[in-house]
Amino acid sequence: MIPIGNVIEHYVLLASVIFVLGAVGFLVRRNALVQLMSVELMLNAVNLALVAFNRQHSSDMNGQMVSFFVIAVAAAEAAVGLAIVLSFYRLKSSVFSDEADSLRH
Amino acid sequence: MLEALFPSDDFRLLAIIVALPLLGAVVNGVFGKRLGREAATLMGLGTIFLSFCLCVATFFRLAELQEGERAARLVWHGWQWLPLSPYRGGPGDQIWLEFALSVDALSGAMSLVVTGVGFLIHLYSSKYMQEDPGFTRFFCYLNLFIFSMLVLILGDSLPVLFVGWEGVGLCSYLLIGFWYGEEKNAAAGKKAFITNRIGDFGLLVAMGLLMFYVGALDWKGLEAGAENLLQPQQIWPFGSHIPFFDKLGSFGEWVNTPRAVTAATLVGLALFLGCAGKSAQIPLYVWLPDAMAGPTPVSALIHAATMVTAGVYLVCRMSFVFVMSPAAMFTVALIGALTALFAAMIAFAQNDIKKVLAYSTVSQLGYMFLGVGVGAFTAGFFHVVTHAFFKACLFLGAGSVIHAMHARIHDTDASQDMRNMGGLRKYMPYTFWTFAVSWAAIVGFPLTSGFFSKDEILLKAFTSGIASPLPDGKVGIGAREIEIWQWPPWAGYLLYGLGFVTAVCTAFYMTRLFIGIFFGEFRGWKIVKGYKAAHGHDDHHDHGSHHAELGLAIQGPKPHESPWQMWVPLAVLATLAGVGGFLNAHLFHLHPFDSWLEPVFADAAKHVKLVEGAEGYVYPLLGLAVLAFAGGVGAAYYVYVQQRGEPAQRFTEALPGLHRAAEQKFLVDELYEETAIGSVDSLADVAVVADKWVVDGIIARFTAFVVGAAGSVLRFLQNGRVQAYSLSMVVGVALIGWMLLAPRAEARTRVDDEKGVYSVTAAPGLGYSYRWDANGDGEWDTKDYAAANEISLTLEVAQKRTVSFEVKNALGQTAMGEVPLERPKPDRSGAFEPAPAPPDGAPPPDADAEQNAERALKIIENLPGIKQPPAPPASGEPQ
Amino acid sequence: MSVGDVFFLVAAVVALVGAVWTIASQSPIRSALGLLTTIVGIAALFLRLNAQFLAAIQLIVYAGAVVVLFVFVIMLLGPDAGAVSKRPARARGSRVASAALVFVLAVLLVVSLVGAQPSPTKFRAVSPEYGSVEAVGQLLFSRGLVPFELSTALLIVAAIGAIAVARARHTPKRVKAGESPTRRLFHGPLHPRDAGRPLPKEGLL
Amino acid sequence: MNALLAIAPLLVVGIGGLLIMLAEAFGKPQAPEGFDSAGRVIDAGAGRSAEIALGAAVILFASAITSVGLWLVGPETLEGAAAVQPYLVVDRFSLFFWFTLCTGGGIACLLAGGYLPEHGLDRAEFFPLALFSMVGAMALSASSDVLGLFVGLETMSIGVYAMIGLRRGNVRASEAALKYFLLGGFAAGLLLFGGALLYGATGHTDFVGIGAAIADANSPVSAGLVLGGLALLLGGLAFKVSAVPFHMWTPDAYEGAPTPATSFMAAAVKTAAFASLLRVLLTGFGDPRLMSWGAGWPPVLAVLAIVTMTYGNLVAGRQESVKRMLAYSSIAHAGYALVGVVSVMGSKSGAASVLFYMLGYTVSTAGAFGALILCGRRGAEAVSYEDLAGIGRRHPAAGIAFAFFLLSLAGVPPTAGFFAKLNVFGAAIESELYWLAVIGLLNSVVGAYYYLRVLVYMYMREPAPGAPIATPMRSGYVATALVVAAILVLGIGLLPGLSLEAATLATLKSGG
Repeated sequence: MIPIGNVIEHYVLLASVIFVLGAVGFLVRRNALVQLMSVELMLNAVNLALVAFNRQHSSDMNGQMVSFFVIAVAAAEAAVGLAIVLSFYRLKSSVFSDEADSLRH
Repeated sequence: MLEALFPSDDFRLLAIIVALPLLGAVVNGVFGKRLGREAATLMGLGTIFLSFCLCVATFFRLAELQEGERAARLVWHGWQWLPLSPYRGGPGDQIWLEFALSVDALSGAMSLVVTGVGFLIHLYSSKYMQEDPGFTRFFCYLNLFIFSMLVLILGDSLPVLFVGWEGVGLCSYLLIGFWYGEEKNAAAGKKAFITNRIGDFGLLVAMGLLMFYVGALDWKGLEAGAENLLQPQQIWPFGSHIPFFDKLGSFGEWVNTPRAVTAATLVGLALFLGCAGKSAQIPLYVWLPDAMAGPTPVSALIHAATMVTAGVYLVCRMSFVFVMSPAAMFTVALIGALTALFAAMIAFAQNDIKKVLAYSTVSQLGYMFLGVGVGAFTAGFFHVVTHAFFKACLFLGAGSVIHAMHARIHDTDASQDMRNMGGLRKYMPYTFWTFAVSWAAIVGFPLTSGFFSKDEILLKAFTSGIASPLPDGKVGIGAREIEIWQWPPWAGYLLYGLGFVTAVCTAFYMTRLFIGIFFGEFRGWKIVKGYKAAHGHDDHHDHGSHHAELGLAIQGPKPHESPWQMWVPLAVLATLAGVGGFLNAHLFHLHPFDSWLEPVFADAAKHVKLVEGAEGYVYPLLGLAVLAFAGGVGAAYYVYVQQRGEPAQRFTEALPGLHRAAEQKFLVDELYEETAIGSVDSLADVAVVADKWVVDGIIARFTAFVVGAAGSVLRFLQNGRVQAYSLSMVVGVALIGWMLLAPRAEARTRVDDEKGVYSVTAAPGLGYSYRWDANGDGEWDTKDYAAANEISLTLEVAQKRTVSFEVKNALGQTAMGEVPLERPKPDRSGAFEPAPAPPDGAPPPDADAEQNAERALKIIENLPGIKQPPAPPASGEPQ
Repeated sequence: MSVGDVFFLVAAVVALVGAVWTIASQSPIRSALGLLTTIVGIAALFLRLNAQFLAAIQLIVYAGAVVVLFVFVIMLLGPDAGAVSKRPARARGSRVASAALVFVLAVLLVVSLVGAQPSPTKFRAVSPEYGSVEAVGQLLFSRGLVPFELSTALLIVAAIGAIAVARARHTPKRVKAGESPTRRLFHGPLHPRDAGRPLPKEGLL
Repeated sequence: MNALLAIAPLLVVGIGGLLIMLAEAFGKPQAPEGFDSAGRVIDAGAGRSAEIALGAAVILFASAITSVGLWLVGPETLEGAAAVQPYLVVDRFSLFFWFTLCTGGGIACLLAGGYLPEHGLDRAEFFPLALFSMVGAMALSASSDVLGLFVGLETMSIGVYAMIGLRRGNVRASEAALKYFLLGGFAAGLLLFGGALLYGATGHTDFVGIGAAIADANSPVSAGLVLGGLALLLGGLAFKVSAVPFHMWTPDAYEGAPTPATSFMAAAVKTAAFASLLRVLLTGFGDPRLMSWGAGWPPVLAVLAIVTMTYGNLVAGRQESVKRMLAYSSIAHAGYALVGVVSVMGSKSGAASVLFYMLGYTVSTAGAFGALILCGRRGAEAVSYEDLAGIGRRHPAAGIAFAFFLLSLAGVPPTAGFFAKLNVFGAAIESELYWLAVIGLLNSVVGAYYYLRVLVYMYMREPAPGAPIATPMRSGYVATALVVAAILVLGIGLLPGLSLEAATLATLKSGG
């Protein structure tokens, strides 16, 4: 019996599920803020997968280093993303991404 | 000094010669409006004149180098331009075509003509176009034309020549449509453009064929490899046979009989299609008469003296290719002769003086092709030069006349109609005398330039022909052997006959023109009634009240002589037209022109044969030529001077028979218009209908409709919502993942039909394992999957087998693929079957390019999915 | 079941619940709280994976900064800003269905990916320094120096971008603009003699 | 020190970006938000975008020249370059792309210098954003590691999101920024998850290591993880190169963005993404089992190429807006370049053809957008076909400029576009991808239709009575940008040997 949480598969499975949940959230929700959160969920899942894989290939700490940068990028992305949402809200009084459809076809 | 500055292997002077007119064009095009007319004129004239001077310097440098039989060539290597071979690995591993310019005796002479005559015409235009609002634009185009023409002439390879070729076409198009406001001009421009495209297609095909057979496109490489063109090439049937005709017995047999020509014939005909387009030969001559809608100096420069002779130049340039194929040469000569006659006959019926000159240009171009077609390249090219002199002079003279008439009549069409002219001798003496000299040259007045050049062509048409390039007249080996087409014995009589009749006709209609313009009474005091009322009145808003009521007397200045900028070029050209013939007066054993060009055509001359006793024909044929001139001129004099000289009433009463004859003569003209032009018109109508319904309607419109409809449907997928967009991305990732993960049973086959050895390779893939059924019994050869992805097997003749294999991917999914194999029976046509492999098992002789191509085609036909070169599986080397 | 197993299970469940909460709740503020939950769960998992430093960073940066930023913006827009749309949702059923389909496909794919692995091997033991602040810091400033410096560009561009996009528009007021020599050079008349003349109809510029 | 020399082009842009940022922040506002002397509304306070544009363009061209200098020195002689690997691989491949990117970016900055003040968007923030975004693009094109790739990609993208959203008062710009941002974040997530899976499968984040681990026969990697990771990675990169079906953001973002930002996106973002795609595939996935003619990524990319070309061309033909048409045509061009990427598997000139294509495409498309900018003035942008009616006759210079770049995009000789297409299709034929070349050629024919349609409007139509008539702006910036682009387009077209030789050299040194 393999201990739970001590093999890579469990983590990959969990990370994949969170990643897919994030993707589904992005697909289903119309609220740009929630979509942004879904992207953050996906990045979190990536981090989990990276750290777990790093635990498997434990000769170096590349995976952890990558996660570190992913967190930094996620923060930067959130900042710009929220700024864009704000600017959109100022113009259309809405945060629903499907109302941004005057550009089409 | 010239040698020190410009060594002959890197003759940069050529680049300067070419660049100067371009500089003029750019400056005039960009800054013309700010520079003003004087500066633009100076720029345009100055650059061309400099270019001309440099051409003269080049010419002398060439003359220095060219001693005796040796052909000299000065080359400027520009830069690597087009890759001719695919990249193979290391740097410098690729064969490049250079953008290089070169000059030899032929192109040197031609460049002198272009820049010299070009300069004169520039000078003329500076006055002729003075009042035109598009003055600087005109000079920009004209300089651009000279630039393109020089690239065409001096290009060291076919592609460079083609750049110039397209360039002159573009300039011609721009200049024909120069007054684009008028619908007629725009239509003429379009017509020229389209007709030339057909010719360009031929030139492109020729380039492709030469690349295939010779592997080079520059003059040196082509000359070295021209022998490769002597190989048979099957042109019918396409593929191995035409399927349906198999069932038709002996007729089907006849249809399916393989027919072959030499590659040289294919290349020659394709090249000639290009030449026919540019030089207005049957059937592509139609654009040139319409092209006269452009300003008259343009007609003189582009559509008479220089651009239209580019086709003749190309035939001369590629003479070593043309003489490989007697059939192609005969086509050139015959088309030339027919065009000459045909155009001359049309010229009878024209009243517009520019139209008459246009048809005479087509006719003279036909002469040139007749000359080069019978192997008399120097004679043909000499006619190019003399024609440049006298035709430019004629056109400019006509322009001078029109200039004078237009000042009076203010109507483009009426001022060009010779029925409104007459008696202008008195008003325009300079124009008259120069026109007279040129007229004498074109009708072949003894000792003028046209007399010598035309006489030489006619003589050679009778005495000269093309011999078979190989002594036994056969080419190819074994079953592929074919006989080379030979010139029939009557070719000389036919070509000479056509040429002679044309000479008579030329003398007649040119005299008619000459008399119509300059002799008799001036008829322009009022406009001929009923003439050209077709154009709408609103065409000429700009002339306003000046617009004349037809048939009424009109006010206006008397015709006057043109300013010096216009008659000086006329005088220079007339002088050249008068005495230029002594450059090549064989009659007096004076032929510097011939000896100058001899080295260029030395290779080609080996294939030209003369009839027995050719020397003895010189004087009899000379006599005939003088007779043709005298007959034509005399007849015209009789018909037009005598008939018009007396009141028509008395003439009819006195000589009813002659009048009827004259009337009938007129009817012949009418008939000719009805039949020839009418049938062309109705043909054109049919073509228009076909074009409208088939090409435009079904092909173009339908395709456009399908494309448009697909676009319209697809664009509505783009509904502007992020959710849809992201869904599309997810679906995309899923599809990519599926394509990557799912096992893909692709296989490619290496085929060796001759030996019957086939090998099948399944596509490698990450985590793939395979099992095979190589013997086609429906059972897997091994139960387990293994890493081997290639098998090889041997088949008997006509044996079929289906090889199957199964691929398993890393996830354990499988996919099955099947490869049907069949070793074909020998090619049914038999005649072109590749030689069978030697029985002793030695490797077959190195297959030639054609067989390789056939094999490659077979491989392609057998491959499912993505193909790879049949070489070893080098597919995946990382770089 | 060891303590570690329980720890893993609890953290995994917390992360999953948080994820579902994030995407399912109607109010964005609750979604933010869901995200926070997931972040905390994943930070716990980081601890289980010997990534102490990252666990701390996760909490500080994500929970402390990103989620706070979200909450801040939501509050700025007003708590109801994202709750209801003025427009009716279009094709909601098909969106949900397609998303569900994607979910199922993805899970199947993941299961088959993981299942295709050879038999699971336990994580090897690692030294206590593994994942510590010292070790990661050492790595960041040796091997990872280049991406670290690159990320400065990232942060600068994010800062400028956020300011440039989100800064509010002031009400325009009429101000006399100064003359700039460069502007005159490139935008003014090309030549002093052209000053005040109408532009030419034709010509290069 | 040597390492700094190796990344000098990057440093020039980065430090220049800082200087520009300071200049923008501390410079005396020329026209605080409000109205300028001509009474037009100015969007922002900073002003002085004209001066700053000049600085930014100089910095970018300086970086391009530095790249050329490094090329001449020979990047392989710089030992210090090893210190920045694998996150930045300074080889001829990178230098070629750095040159291309900086040139395209420099042209875009010059365009912005003319465009922003003219259209009441006098916001100098554009330029630091462009410069730092360019740092990201350069890092992306030079990175041979998942981490470097991701950081570079995000730096580039975040800058571009902000550049699009710069015009705050405009709904379309705001929408475009929102959409591009959301989808870009989503795509980055996909890409990163792919990278994580690859790391899991191989234990490496650098692509050389990944390639070595895949090729290692002794310890087989999990094919499922590698292929899954590759799929996600390809998806992420396909988003940035705007390959169908990842393209959908492209027309909206291109249309909504201020036109200089559009030209920056078309020139820099796409080129950098192609550089990355090529490097990743060649170094990480060059194994015969992955770069296989029947399986692996070539068939996938071949399908993507076909779909992309066809879709882009079909839809571009149905647009009413020239700007949007150019956006769709940029999708089609991604398809053509993908043809070159696919032919890497069978042709030694495949990679060189992509490099050449991107160089030609970058300058042509930057020029085309520049010509579109030239055709509008004082806040009235020429956008639709109707706007351009008759402009060729009224303003020959603008008409000729536009026609020239469109002809290059359509692939008419003797322009860069012609040789770019020729090389790509030649490489496809060399790899025996005949059908791919044929479909590509058919597509170029369809493509010529909508490019020529612009010419038809410019030269053969007159504006409808009463319709606003487009007037070209008078700006030395835009003129300079167009002249630079035209010289490059024509130069590459007349001397294709030089740049093709360079592209060929560049591919030799790339990869493992």
